[in-house]
Amino acid sequence: MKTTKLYLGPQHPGITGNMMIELDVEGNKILKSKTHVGYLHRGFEKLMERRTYIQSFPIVCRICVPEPDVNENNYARAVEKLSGLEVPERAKWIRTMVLEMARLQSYLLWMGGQSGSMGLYTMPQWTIGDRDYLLDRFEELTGGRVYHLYVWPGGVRKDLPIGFKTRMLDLMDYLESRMKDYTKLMFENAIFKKRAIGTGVIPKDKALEWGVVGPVLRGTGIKHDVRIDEPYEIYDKLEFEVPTYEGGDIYSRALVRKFEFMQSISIIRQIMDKIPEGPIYNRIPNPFKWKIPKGYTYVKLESSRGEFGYFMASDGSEKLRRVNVRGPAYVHGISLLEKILPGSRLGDVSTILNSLGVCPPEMER
Amino acid sequence: MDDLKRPTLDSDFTCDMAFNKITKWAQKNSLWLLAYGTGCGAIELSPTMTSRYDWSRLGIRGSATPRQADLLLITGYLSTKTLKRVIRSYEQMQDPKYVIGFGSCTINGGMYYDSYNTIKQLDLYIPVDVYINGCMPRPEAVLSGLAYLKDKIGDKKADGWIKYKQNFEWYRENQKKILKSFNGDNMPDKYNW
Amino acid sequence: MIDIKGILGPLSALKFLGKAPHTIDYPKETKKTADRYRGIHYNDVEACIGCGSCGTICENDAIDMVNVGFDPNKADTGFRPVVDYGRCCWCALCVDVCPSGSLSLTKDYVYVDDDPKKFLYVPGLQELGKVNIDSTDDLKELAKIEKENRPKLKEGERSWYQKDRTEGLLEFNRVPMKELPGSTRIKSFAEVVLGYTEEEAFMESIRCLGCGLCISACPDRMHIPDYIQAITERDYNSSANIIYENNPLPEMCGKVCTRQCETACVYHNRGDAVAIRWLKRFTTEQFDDFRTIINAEVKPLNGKKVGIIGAGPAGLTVGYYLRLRGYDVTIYEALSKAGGMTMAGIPKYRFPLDSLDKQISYMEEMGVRIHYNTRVGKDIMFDEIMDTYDAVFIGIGFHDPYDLGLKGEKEAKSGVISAVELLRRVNFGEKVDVGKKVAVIGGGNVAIDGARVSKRLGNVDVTILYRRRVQDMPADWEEIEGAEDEGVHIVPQAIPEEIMLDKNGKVTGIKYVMAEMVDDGKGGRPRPKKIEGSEKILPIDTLVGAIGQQADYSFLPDEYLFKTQDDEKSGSKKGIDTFWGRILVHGYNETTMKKVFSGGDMVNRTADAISAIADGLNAVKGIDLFLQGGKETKVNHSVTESDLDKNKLLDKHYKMKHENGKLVSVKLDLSGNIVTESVKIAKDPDELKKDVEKKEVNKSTDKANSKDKTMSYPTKNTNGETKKEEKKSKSKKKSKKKKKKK
Amino acid sequence: MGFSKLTETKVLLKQYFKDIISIEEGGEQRLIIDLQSKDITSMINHLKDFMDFKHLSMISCVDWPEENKFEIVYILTSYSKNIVLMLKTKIDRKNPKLQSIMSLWPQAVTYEIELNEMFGVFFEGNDRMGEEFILEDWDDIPPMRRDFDSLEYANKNFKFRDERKDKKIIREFISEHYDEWRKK
Repeated sequence: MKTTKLYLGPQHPGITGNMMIELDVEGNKILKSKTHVGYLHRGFEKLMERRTYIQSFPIVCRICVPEPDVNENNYARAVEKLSGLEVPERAKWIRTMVLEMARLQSYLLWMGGQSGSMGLYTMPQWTIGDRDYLLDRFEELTGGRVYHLYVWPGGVRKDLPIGFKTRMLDLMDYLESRMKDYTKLMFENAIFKKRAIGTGVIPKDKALEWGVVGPVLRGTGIKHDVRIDEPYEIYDKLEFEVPTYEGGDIYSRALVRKFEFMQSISIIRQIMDKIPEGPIYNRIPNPFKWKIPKGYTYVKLESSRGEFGYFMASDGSEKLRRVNVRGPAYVHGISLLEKILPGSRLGDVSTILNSLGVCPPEMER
Repeated sequence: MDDLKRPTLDSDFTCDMAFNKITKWAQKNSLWLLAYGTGCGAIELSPTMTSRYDWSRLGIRGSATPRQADLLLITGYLSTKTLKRVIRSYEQMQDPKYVIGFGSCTINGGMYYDSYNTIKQLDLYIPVDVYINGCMPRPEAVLSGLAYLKDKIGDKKADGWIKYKQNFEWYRENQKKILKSFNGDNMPDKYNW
Repeated sequence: MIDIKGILGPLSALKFLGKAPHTIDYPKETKKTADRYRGIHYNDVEACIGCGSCGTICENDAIDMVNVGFDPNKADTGFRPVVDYGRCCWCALCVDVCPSGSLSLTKDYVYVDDDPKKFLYVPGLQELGKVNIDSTDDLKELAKIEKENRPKLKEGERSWYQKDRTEGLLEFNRVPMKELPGSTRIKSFAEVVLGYTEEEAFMESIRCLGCGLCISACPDRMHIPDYIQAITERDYNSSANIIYENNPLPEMCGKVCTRQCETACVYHNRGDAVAIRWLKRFTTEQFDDFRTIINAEVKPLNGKKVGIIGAGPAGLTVGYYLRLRGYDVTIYEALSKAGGMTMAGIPKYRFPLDSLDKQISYMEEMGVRIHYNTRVGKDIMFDEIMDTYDAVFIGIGFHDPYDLGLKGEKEAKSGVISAVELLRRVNFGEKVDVGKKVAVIGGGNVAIDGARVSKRLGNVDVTILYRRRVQDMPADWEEIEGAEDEGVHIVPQAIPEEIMLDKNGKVTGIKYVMAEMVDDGKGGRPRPKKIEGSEKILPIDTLVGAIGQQADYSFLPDEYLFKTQDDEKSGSKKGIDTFWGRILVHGYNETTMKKVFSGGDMVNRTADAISAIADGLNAVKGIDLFLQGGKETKVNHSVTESDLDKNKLLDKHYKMKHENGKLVSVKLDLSGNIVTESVKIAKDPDELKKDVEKKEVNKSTDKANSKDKTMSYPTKNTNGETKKEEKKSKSKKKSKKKKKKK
Repeated sequence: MGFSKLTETKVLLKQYFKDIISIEEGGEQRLIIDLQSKDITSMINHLKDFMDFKHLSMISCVDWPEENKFEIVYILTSYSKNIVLMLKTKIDRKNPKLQSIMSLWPQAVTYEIELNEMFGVFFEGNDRMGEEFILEDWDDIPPMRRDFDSLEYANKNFKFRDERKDKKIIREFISEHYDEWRKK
């Protein structure tokens, strides 16, 4: 049969963002794949070298569009680690809550995308509509809908608004009740199961070597989570479980995410229950003149797609020497995709892309 | 920008007024947009198109190919690499076609003003009919931008595509300044609609 | 196997079929954004001080500072932020660093337009999209927008703003300065203020935003942000060098400066200003000797000689900087120590002697020659100085106190002393006996100093009598508080009437009458009005008067004094022109007489040390230009003309002149001759007099007359002198204090 | 208690590699190791095969033009030991060459291409060197180098709106406006 070269993207409804996959197909079967990135490259790392530490804080969240808080948190913790700035206890609790809210909204977005890529168009209408209620809480808390600019070096910018706790707990109840509908519509749907089980398989023995992280890794049965391996913020004071499913296919990844969704709800409830009173940030000395001692650091956290790391080098001046962002999609979207796409069917490409949590802006920064 | 020719929209329509009115009405109430999320703004499009804000009630829906699309949303910054694809997509779209620029980045570079890889002024490369304030614009702002565009189409003022046609050399020249490998093979020097 | 559940499950979605959609009506009803949503900017242009912090913090370069028609003054550059929504990312860092708290974000977010130029706008002055800005020239047009037409912020519209001083990125609290407790310090003349430690100085210096507003308020234009930055970098050496660029007496300034800079500091409105004075003090305290660290280049002598009368701050400044420029400098000082009023008039618990010695000895080391105990007019004649030197600088200061003008003052044989004299005698180590009860009359810094010094002279009970309220006192609030800590009684609204004497002429008490404050009817500050029958008698041993000083011009021979009438008649006579006890200067502090320059208290209105230093520096440049011009016969300003903006020079070339009984200002040409007709009619003397009264010039008419015997001022006999106390600008801190007191 | 895993790893590494320039703890669960560039491949091989550092988190590069060096940083994670290693090595900036580790981890290829594109570091043994990865038609020095000025490049190549040309910085305005008699 004739081999055809097919360019998927950058402009295509099935692509998770502005990226392009070059495919060699034989009929419906993919022989070779190559990812092309760079359509969203803004040179963040260069821009941050030109800005002072506090000036870099508003731009880091743009690195990953669907989950900006992860970047804010990582950046803030990296700066705190380098400079020795202390964070008040309450701020840590709020930060953890923000991270879990980010995880929830990211999973809701993912559910919409994942089922939408299989033609289940009711799901995006529901989940993205429900995600908006989370964004309302975000807006109330942080002042921004998508880019929150809330977690900054030294703590968080503003305290919880009055009555936030009640509204947040109500929302958690609502999301929990909605999960039953999602399950019926998506996770137990025959079409979904048929297409998800056995597709996009990552072998368990290769997963670590290929650099797989996060829910995708846990979907192959390997239990690693930065929240447990290296507890940051206040994760060591919370009770939660980290699920694993054997299989390594789209369906086990979906189940991992579903389980984690429920865990996040439980974490937020715990936080709302136990959050201590106190100050919310330690002010940095002077936004224009603040200098950070020379040093290197690598901080990481568990985003909804896996280990999200920041490597940072400071040279003792007001500005960063170098920052390098390691998004999970960098590995998932390029080298992993090139490994697992060959052999699958053409129609599964966007499904696999969604299940890996590929997010172009963080690949090219 | 001042050296551009101002197009006269009516001259393009030889049909009578009634037909003219009907086409305008039809055009403004069925805007199909090209599913091309070029920047961060794409993240606010999914809420806008789904149940909460629901832009289908304004007659808007996505289309997979540029040939069927009327509307191109430039959702934020454009890297030079994307710009090439955007121009390509824009030129493939059928007349009449409209462009909406989202947020600061399309106006004067936005927060990437000192970046080496993003363009600063979108209207140097393709004509923009409407700009929406924000970084990113909220869904409400997006909807108001779309409503503004609809009004503009109704008033026959959304003439960016004619401007592009009439000042094609000017736009091409600007585009070539940025896109170094912009040769005759993949980008004809003539407008090929 | 067929997955029945999986096939039928999705049908459960049908239960939502009849339910209301999530959709929100648009645009019929605008969805409300959250209370802290970061929307469009709003700037309270009245409260904004144009410091530019918002523009500096903006990582997107979205904020320009542009003059949109507001007049600049000391604490306001007149610039306002212009926000480019082609750049903004709504991070609100600009709001968080706004020291005046004027900038905020609102809940508005929708703005749609097809013209990209309209996304540039001035928050608070215009509405977004209403004005098309093609260039910054268009922005100047905005000044025409009347106050009423500016966009108003609706109730509850402000969303992201600094609610109080605890929010945002700025630290509004000053690092506290340690002081001796009041009970300890009255026992000796030990320095009250203890100074910052290195860490405290660092923490205080890093608060500085580096905007430079303080420079605009400093008479001497010291490079404040630069030397504070050097402290932040712990580079005290260069910090001291920057200070020495335009201040040869930094330690004095670090301890007793009136610090007008701090009132202009961006933090001043909502918090504590950066402790500029203490930081300067910190820098100078790091070195025991300036010789080793100041890298000033001393030029070899160029043969020109300059004589300076008075080794006060102005004279020393002129001496030091002229010596650096290669002039042979000689200073004549009447007292036995240099420093002028800073030596004689500042109590040593504020400014210890060794600090002064450190600075003076450094100057003498540089080659500045000082003749002590040489009073011009007595030990050396002014004529001689004029003949010997190529240029002469007069910086004699105000050392002559006003008399109180009370009944019994002249008759008193002992027990009445002026504060200036008291301070001088104490500072020079003389023994002064003030008895057990002292009353001080006056409300300025000299009065407070007099009171606090008296307190230290033993177990003395000190009372300050002031005719207005405490918050009206011209003295520094810190000084007043310090005095209160030390147990000085302040009796406000007390007008002294008569000095009670015993038969030997010794003071036994003072009779004063209480006053109530009445509105002066012109919107000015309230005036004290005597309450009939409220006379009280305070028994005292010594009365200290501190109601102002004046200069003593007796050393000037008659022919050197400018006489308008003679001048008009003969058309030839020239001399040093004075006006109300102050020498008139223009341009580079040159007097109306050739080759004579002047500066210091008897020239400027603020009459404080830093202004004297500023005068000195100005005169240095003037003398330098004059002498390098090479023609002694006429003041050569041709160099200045090219050097300085001509218009600005001409502005200063006005002088006041009497014409047909009216005061007019006269334009002078570059060599000091009257070149044009009277160009601008000034207020007539009566009105001027009222003005002066409004400013509460405490005059004592009869005494002023007696002083006039030695000086032939053509018009001075009816009008007094502005009080020295007025030099202290009334700080806003005091109004805060006032509230506290209430 | 005995040694913690961090100290144990530290001691083991010190024993095994005599040529390590320095090895220090960078906070909890972090080891920062300075190496000579010739040792880097054998060190990584050893770490992966025998010390269970199976996960490659990142390959990064820091530019030190004042020392005329590039500093390549490999970040490795051991899940079993729960330690993150930062292996650093400095290479000459004029001729930046290093051995590729693409045979150990497939994702290393991507990191190496990116460093090649952004800094100009050449990885020997990587057959995709010189490929266009993120940039397209780039004609200047590699953009992430410190001596590349991003704003200057933007000013040269792109046009900004010209409405706001006379921008004033307040500090400079004040110096100009109020410092008149000290102008030289």
